[in-house]
Amino acid sequence: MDASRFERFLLTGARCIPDATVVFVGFHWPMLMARVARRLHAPGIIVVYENGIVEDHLTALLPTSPCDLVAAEGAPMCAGCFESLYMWLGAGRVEMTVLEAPIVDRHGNVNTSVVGTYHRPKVRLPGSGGGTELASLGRGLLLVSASTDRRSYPERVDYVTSPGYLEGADDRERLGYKPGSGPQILVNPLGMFRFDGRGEMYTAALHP
Amino acid sequence: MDASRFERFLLTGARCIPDATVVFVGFHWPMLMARVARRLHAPGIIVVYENGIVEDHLTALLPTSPCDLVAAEGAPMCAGCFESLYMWLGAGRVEMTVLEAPIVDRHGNVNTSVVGTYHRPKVRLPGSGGGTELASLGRGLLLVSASTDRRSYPERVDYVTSPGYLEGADDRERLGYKPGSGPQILVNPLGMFRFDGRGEMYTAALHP
Amino acid sequence: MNVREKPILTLQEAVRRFVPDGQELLLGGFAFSDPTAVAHEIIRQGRRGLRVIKSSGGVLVDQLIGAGCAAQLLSCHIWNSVGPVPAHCFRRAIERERPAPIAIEELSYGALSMALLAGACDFPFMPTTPLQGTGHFTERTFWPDKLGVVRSPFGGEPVTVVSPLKPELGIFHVHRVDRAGNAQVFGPLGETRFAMAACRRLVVVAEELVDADVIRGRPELTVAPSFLVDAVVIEPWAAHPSDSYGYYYRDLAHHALYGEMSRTEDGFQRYLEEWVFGTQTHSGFIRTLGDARVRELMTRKEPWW
Amino acid sequence: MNVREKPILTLQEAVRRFVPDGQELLLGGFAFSDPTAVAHEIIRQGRRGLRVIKSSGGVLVDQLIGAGCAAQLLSCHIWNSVGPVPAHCFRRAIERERPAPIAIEELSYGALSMALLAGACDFPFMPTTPLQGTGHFTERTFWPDKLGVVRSPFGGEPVTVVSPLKPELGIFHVHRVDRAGNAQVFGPLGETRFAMAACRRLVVVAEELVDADVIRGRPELTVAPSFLVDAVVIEPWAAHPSDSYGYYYRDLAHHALYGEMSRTEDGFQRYLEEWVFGTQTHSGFIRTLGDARVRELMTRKEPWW
Repeated sequence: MDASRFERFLLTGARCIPDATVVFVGFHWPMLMARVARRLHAPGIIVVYENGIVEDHLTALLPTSPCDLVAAEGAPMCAGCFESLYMWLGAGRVEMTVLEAPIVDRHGNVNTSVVGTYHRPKVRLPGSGGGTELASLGRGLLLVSASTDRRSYPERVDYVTSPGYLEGADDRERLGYKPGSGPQILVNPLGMFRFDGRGEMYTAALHP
Repeated sequence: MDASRFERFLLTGARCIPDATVVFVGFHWPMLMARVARRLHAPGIIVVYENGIVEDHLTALLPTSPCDLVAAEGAPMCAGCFESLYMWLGAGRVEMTVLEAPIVDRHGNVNTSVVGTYHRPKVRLPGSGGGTELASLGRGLLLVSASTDRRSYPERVDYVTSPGYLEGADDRERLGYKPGSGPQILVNPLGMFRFDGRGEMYTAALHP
Repeated sequence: MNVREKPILTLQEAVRRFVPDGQELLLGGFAFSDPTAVAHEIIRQGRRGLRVIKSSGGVLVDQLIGAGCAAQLLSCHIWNSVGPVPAHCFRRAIERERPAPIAIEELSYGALSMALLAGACDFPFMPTTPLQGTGHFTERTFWPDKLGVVRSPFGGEPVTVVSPLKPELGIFHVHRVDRAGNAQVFGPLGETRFAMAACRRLVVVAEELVDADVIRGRPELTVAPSFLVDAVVIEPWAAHPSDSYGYYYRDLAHHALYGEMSRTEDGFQRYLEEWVFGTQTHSGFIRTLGDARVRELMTRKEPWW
Repeated sequence: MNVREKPILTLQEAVRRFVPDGQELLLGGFAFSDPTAVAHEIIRQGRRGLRVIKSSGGVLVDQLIGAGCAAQLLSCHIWNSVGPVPAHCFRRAIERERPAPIAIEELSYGALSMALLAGACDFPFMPTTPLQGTGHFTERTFWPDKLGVVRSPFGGEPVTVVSPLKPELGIFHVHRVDRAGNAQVFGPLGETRFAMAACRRLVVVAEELVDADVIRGRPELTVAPSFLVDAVVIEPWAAHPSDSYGYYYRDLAHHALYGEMSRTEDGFQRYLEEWVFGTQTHSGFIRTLGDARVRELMTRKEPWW
């Protein structure tokens, strides 16, 4: 991928984060996007991480992951995952959620667990972490993928790690997922995608 | 009541607390008994209170209640009620529990709520606080009452605030109370009482 | 630093804006950090019909009831915190409907805490103490669905669960706060952390306003992050006569004084005249208490953090 | 002070006494405060058949798997913490059963945390993330009862609940501890508080042993009271290469080095020879790391609390 396309991807994701919102960001590109957003147009965002860190300012160093505790330096609050995942994310105190979706299907289901069969996969990936919670509970969910590889966008993921609309939009409510949760937008290096009433992804805008 | 009888009551209660145990004590006489025990024969007890205080030494002042925070001075831990009531008391980390029982029936049910009918009682009392949890979840439960008044020992309490064996020993297990919970001993100024297999109180020893 | 600052209100403004007649209101504290100054201001402003939630009622709830401000009470314990002295106004209201009847709903402390935890997390329920066979399980006044029983899918005995409780408004005493609303508490917490998170709107009444850097120096003490807090009041000694860990001791003499005066309706009115209406503001209350007494009650003679 | 002192063991003794072959073992930390030194000692002592529980597996679990110590793993995430580098040993074990097959059971981080909370409280279950429709709900290896669904007695949609998890043994990295075993942690906690309380036996591995008065000065930081702790190990830098808040930073270079060496089975063996067997003890490991690197990684050049 050429640098400018990647930069456009990062910037588009960052621009989806309005100033002064409470944002829950996952591992990898979401963290970087929140940092870019804070430096550009959204200095007042409050970023929360699954380990309980509340980050309300630009930290001196870029953390390599939410658990790289340079993210906690100067934090106004260090709590735990019960607060972050359930009291803040689950209870709707978080206004926006950003999750990486390296493999994602047309219903917005994200796979970060296995390619192939579960017990003897072709490729084993890291698993859920808090990603399942971000996708299950988070309001204003933005998915981001740096990939333009066709294999990153299968018709149906081999393993649902972080649920999108499962097999269709009705599934979430029926199974106890809350209204307002579920993916709203996917940003990748090609453009921006949204979800229709059946929970299926469509192209909303292509980068020029 | 004459002073020596009251002193005997306090001392008998205190002597029920072995050294080096973790003890959950409620409001009023139980706090005083734990303090007496610590000064006499049990300097190594660890006392926990419902608000999350862990007290492992003789505090400079006698606290007037568990929430009189002179109880917290020099505490090795200040946590919250989720820890104290459920992680320590409910999970059986507490070895002994001491609760005042100003009105108690033959099955060890304690009333600290109302005398008479609930909505228009003759006497309104403070209610449960954490007493219900001490009686419901606590292991090695010691009830203490400073009263020798017949009205303090009705056949059946008007309101079960802190459950003993309810209407008989089987009730507790059937309703989800854990094995090892339920009153073991009642101490009052007259003597010491235990509970038989049907959950009924009997006289185990009278003070001389 | 780019953080959103919160309105810093006087106690009068906070009560005027956030506590209209009929408001559902959880008052924080658990026989320590009881925001008594808030109750006094509610009484001064003559609020009626409040639906009060308070884990441990104490003197604060007794006064709201005696002054006729509360129509409804959800609690687990109402008593003068100091020893065997009853909460006289509470007793009069329940036993004799004086000055007015009050609807009461009760839970054990564990169950009330788990209801708040369920509310904080938006869980449909929380497991709690078994409670079947107790009066709190049977008696239901204005919250018929407070408790239920489910079978565990994993087997075993029946499981008592409590409904989520999400109070419309919470007002909590805290020790210190910054301009963004990050609020910190020292010492034991009772149910404070999740009770704050359960409230739909949240006002904190702090002993002191501190720089953000002071908060950042001890981030483990933050009990409510700025984004849960709607408004801030700075009101030293707001928890008197209950204790404020590391700031001041419980005022035993004042508890005894109040217990004695509130023994009769007339005596209670005299208490209100002298200590609530007559003092006009909480700083007036503290002036009436007197410098000598204030110095005696201070845990430390100067701030140490 | 009359408190019961806890045995203070060397890391070798602790592993010898508490971790026999086949032990069920929760290792604390969540990609920070990972007690990597414990994993190294387990590898040195050649343990087999361990049933490992770890919220975020990282380098620590990868090494236990690569060295053939673990037969079974319950986790929610296994990866080299630094960016896109995989946990190579974990992948080889799952994809190609090299060096040996391993049984894996997964939950989301929220569900694993709620399982530990249920275990800590002896609740029969905890509500959790809905999870139906996800692979963790469907795939069940050695914990068939990990998740279930109940109807709420208060109505609404089905509620997913998770079983209680009560690990037979927990070993946690903490920052400081006194002789009684009161253990304190600074900074974010993840699931630490209730994971410690869930374990039937608990060993804490602390950066430093401090006087009881130091603990008493900051009682809010205590994550496990003495009565939950069975033994204490004092082992500075026990969490390297993960970070230890306020003590040292994450060692990114070592993560990268390990990621590179563990790419092949031979490379992983060389890593073990050089960094685990060759160093003999954790202080040997730290000597191999070198003073210059240690000084770079220290958050502050001298203790500040």
